[in-house]
Amino acid sequence: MSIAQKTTKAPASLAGYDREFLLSLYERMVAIREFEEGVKFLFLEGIMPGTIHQCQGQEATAVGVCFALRQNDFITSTFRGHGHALAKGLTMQELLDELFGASTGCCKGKGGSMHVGNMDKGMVPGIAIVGGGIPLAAGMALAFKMQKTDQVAACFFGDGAVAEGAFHEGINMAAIWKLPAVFVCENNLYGASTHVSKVMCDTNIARRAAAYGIHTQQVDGNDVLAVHEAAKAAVQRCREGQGPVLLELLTYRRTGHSRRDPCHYQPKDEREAWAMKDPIDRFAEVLKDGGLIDDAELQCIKTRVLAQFQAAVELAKQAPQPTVADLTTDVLA
Amino acid sequence: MSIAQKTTKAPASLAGYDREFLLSLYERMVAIREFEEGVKFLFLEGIMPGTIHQCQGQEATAVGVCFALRQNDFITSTFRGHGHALAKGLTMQELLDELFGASTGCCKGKGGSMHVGNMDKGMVPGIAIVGGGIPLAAGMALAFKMQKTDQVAACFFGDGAVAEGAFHEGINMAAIWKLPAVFVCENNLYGASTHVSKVMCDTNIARRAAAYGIHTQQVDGNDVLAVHEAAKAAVQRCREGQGPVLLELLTYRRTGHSRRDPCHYQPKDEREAWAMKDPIDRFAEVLKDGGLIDDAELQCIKTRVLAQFQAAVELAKQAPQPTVADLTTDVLA
Amino acid sequence: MTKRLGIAEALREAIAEEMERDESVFCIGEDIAIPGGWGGAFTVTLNLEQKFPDRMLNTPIAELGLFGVACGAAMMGMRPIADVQYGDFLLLPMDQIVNNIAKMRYMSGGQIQVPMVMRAPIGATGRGSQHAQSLERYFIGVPGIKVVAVSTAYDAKGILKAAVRDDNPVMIFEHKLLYGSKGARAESGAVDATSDIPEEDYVIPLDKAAVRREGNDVTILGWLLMAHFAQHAAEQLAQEGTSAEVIDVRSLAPLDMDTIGESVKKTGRVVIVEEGPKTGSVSAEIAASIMEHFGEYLRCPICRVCSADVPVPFTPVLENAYRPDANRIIEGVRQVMQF
Amino acid sequence: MTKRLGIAEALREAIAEEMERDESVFCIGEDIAIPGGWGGAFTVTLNLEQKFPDRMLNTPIAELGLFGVACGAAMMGMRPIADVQYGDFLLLPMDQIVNNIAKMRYMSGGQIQVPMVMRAPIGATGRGSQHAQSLERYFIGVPGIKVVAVSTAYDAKGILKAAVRDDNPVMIFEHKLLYGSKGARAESGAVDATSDIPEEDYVIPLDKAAVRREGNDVTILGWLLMAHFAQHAAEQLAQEGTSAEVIDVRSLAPLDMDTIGESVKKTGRVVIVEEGPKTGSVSAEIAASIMEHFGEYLRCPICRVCSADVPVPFTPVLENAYRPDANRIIEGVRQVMQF
Ligand SMILES: Cc1ncc(C[n+]2csc(CCOP(=O)(O)OP(=O)(O)O)c2C)c(N)n1
Ligand SMILES: Cc1ncc(C[n+]2csc(CCOP(=O)(O)OP(=O)(O)O)c2C)c(N)n1
Ligand SMILES: [Mg+2]
Ligand SMILES: [Mg+2]
Repeated sequence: MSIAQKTTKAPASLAGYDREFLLSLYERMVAIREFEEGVKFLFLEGIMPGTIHQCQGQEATAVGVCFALRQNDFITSTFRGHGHALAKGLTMQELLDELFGASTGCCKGKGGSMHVGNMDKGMVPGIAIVGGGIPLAAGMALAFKMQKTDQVAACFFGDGAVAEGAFHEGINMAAIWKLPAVFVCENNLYGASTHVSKVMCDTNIARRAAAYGIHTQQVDGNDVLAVHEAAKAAVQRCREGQGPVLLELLTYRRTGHSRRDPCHYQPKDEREAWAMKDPIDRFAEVLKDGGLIDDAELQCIKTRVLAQFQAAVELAKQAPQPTVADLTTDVLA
Repeated sequence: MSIAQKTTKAPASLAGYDREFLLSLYERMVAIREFEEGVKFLFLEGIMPGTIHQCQGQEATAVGVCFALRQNDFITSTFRGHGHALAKGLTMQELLDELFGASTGCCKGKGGSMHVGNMDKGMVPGIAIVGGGIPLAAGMALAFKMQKTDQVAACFFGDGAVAEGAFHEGINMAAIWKLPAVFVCENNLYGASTHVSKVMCDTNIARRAAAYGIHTQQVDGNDVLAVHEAAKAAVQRCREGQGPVLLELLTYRRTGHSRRDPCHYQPKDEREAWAMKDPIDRFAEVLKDGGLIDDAELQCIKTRVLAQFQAAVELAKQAPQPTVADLTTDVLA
Repeated sequence: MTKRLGIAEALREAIAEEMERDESVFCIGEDIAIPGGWGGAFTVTLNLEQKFPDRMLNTPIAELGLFGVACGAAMMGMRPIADVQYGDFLLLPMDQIVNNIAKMRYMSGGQIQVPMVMRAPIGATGRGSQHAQSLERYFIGVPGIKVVAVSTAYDAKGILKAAVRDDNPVMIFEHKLLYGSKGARAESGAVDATSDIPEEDYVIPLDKAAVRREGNDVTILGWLLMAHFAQHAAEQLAQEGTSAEVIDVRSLAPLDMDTIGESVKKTGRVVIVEEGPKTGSVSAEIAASIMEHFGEYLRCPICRVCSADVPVPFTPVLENAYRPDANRIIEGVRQVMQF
Repeated sequence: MTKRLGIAEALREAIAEEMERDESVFCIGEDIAIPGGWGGAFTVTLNLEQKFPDRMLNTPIAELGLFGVACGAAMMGMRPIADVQYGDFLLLPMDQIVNNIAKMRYMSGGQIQVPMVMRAPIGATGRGSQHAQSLERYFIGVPGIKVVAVSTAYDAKGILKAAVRDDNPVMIFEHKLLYGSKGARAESGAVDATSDIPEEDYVIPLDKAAVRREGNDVTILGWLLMAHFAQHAAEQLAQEGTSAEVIDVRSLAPLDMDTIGESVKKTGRVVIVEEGPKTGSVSAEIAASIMEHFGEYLRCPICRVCSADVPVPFTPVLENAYRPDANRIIEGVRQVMQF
């Protein structure tokens, strides 16, 4: 299997998964990719307000984790939340409406790209303060524990967040109280333009987190099945009351940090090596090798997703904008 | 040697030390103890304003570390800084004057018990925000490194500070930049009334700190020579540019957290076990066993120290108080 | 039937009753519930762990984390009461308070509510610069949170209860010299703030000032310790024939401009008293708002009696000079009485 | 000889010249000096690492730590310039700023100085609630630090230089829409703040307001983006026959009450414009201070034109409603012109 050779570990086996589920994983990753590519285009065209932080290349982390969660489990996300949102079940429409600042957006246009979320679908609006979601997720998990539900809080953050005090304080509290929280560190090697090796002596984040006395695991973050299995196991531990887990998902950002960043700080050979490990291409190969799909069907998925996206864009462009009266609502209950 | 049996490790050997130095270590510990006991009495009498946080039982950490430093090396301290101050060379007089709020105090009476310091003697006024001195010490060490001096910053803090984001952020920066800082964690088992085991899963702080990629060592903090040797080695590493060191000094607070705290949260047997490991009594035994001192001389040291203290108290009571005009000075340069 | 309680005791009762009433209420903070400890820094939660062993969470010393945790729990339907031992430490969780706790509702387009209470003791009390600040100024300008200050035991109980039941984040400022903490935690310089507390459940609205003394010549506005000092000043002023109305502002955000306005319309003269540096004070906002809304009734400029623009000094002689007292209030009143 | 520079370029020049002049000056912040990066979030430090490889410190994402580190270094004789990518993140190092940086001198009885510069971009710019706040309000009430705001490239250069040379901690607020950042970091909605910058070294005092336009009828006070909008408003008002004096307040703490006072004495009418919620604003302090010092010259209550008391909304229609503009300033002026 040509793809497997390029990765450090062989991809998880397909055994035990049903085809429909596997294809849904795949389709969701494609949806995220096409959403991001389309949004980037809209943004560069100048149609879309604000700034954007995108996740091309990191689709497997969002999908692998969120597909291990129930709707009433919650995720927290960051400024880079489009992928997490789509993976957790938010629609392209409610996201695009939000990005266009429409009152039909998931946060009525008040949130914007960095703060997408939908509580009914188990996603807290993105926390754009690096690390800021970590104590929050611990607190959500604390609520679940006190309420004696078996819900789980999964908290997405990047390698850059590990340096923040919030990481330290939040993980420690989750650890000592054995809270049902899965801390998902998407280690894409960079915090903005800064390489992880510049900001920590030992760049193994799983090892760092283990010092808090919690279970940790480093996973190939571009292998959606590997991510999914690790996430399932982590969620299971949480539901059983065994305390929090930190998953370090090794991945790579194939797009700019934000807006029009040309990523000159990413060495060319590094970019190319990671391009070969693209999570969508890899999973397509796995599915094909497993005889579960062929090129035509793959194309068909992409076409379907693109059509969804285009339809949503058209609606979003027409979607109603808030009126000035909305400025002062939603401040206090 | 009866005392040695009560400790986990045998005390460091006296070989290689000259008598005068050893007696000065001892005398300084006694000075701290008597200072604290005397201040406690003054405080309970109601003569002294404010609040106090004292260090009876922890004299070996302050003295062991500070005697490994030069005058132009700096320490940062906490709300519990009397012992650090005396160890670093501040006089009883300037401290007492400060505690009495006199303008002759080391901080002109503006600092108070929680903020004693004297820059000429290499002590930053205590930082009373738990953990707040840790990034500060890293920054001081950064200055030394940039200025290419061989000075060292030693940073005292407690076990409780380990949970603060400031610990995490400060130690990490010192680690990645290989700064000449010695982080001295006085692990006295309690942060205020909270036992360490309630706030961290693995209570080995040296191990926690090692995750930052720095050299760490756990030391019997009630053995002044063990502390001193570890501190000397740490300072040496710093001066040689090998980066920061964290020393975890295992000790115990034999007095209240502050003011009139009766310490009901410290189990009686724990208190008693630690009383047997008192750093001053232990060192006295070591010195006696080594034939360096006898009971009469020990008594003589105590008498001398007490006389100093009493004389200083008398002066402090008469020391000039600031006038209202001083309220608005020293705000800006 | 009533009983006489101090603020610490009144808060303790309020917390216990609210925890009894609603099991989503819990307490979180450092040293709040350690057997043999002091029930937080000022005895407010003393012994509550005996009654509510699972709902009194002792945290590590990690204020940013603990406020974030409280926020997350509140978002999921709990009603945390977060305690910070000294208000000064609120500067550590500032990001969680301003960026998450206060904004979560707005930036989610109204999806989320964060029904949490934050309790913070303030005031200069002989401890030096880092355990003494008046922190109200940092929070009144943060949309999305309510800010109140309690100066009597009666208010403390009713306001804490209202805060717990409110669906918004509420910051309650308390004053170390008003707690009436006892035993090892007693404060020198303490001022009596005890009240007769009724048996029955009651709440006090979070947006109402309280007229503590009626008068016609001048309106003195204050809160916490300064509300007491303002009353002392008013008593003395009465002897010189000046009739001062004293209002305990209590609700710092939102301000009760109705109650304040009524008084200003009557007196036309205002003195605002605040512990804390004058520049950037809450008094600035109150003064600016009064001018905006009731400027036409003002006979003279509003006088602010605040602390000097300095950190809090340790030594008692300077700390006393830092903290406004009845004499300085009287001076302020005399100044506006010249008009 | 002069050259035309934007604020980002002017700051960059100032930093480079000060680093050249004094080797104790260094920069510290996130992403400030990564080859191939953007020179901080807004290009201010672009390429400076080429010239000063040892004095451009890229930090981990750890604001509390980095401000603490800068403070420690400053205490030991260095002169750090600390960069926070967005002002909003100042809430994380708040403790280091307020409890250490600002107080170190006072609580040490004058032994210590902390000559550090803190640079923070602010302003609502299409990014949503957590990258948009106006943070000035949190710092003017902190004794021990100076607070300035720069609205032109000329000022930016001279004020940054003065700040570096000052022996006190100085917080400089900059506005994202005024930087004139170029390339990938250009901002939509940017306003021209370029100036002709002389070749020679110059500094601008940290405690002086600047009269941007003279006028007789009304004094409009603003800073940062609002100083520009105030000028736009004044131009339009001139056409309706209202002569507005526009003052760029610049030094927010301490305030230049002399310059402001001169104008108030002349016009008797004041409008203060501020981006940021009205409650607890810097405008409140300015209004209260003007009333205190120049109350007798006021013909009418001071009008504050500020943002609504809400977090910053993302969607442009609401963000624009949040941010005061020339029209709202004109409305404010018309209101005071009725007196
Ligand atoms: C507290 C804080 N500091 C700085 C920033 C600016 N910033 C936004 S994203 C980012 C890098 C984050 O890196 P990482 O956590 O690895 O996430 P990634 O961008 O790689 O997904 C920075 C520095 C921020 N948003 N919050
Ligand atoms: C940021 C902060 N939080 C809380 C406190 C209140 N407080 C003062 S001392 C203390 C306990 C500190 O414990 P530790 O660090 O172990 O030092 P020790 O008292 O044992 O010397 C606490 C919680 C504080 N001063 N600063
Ligand atoms: Mg990253
Ligand atoms: Mg301790």
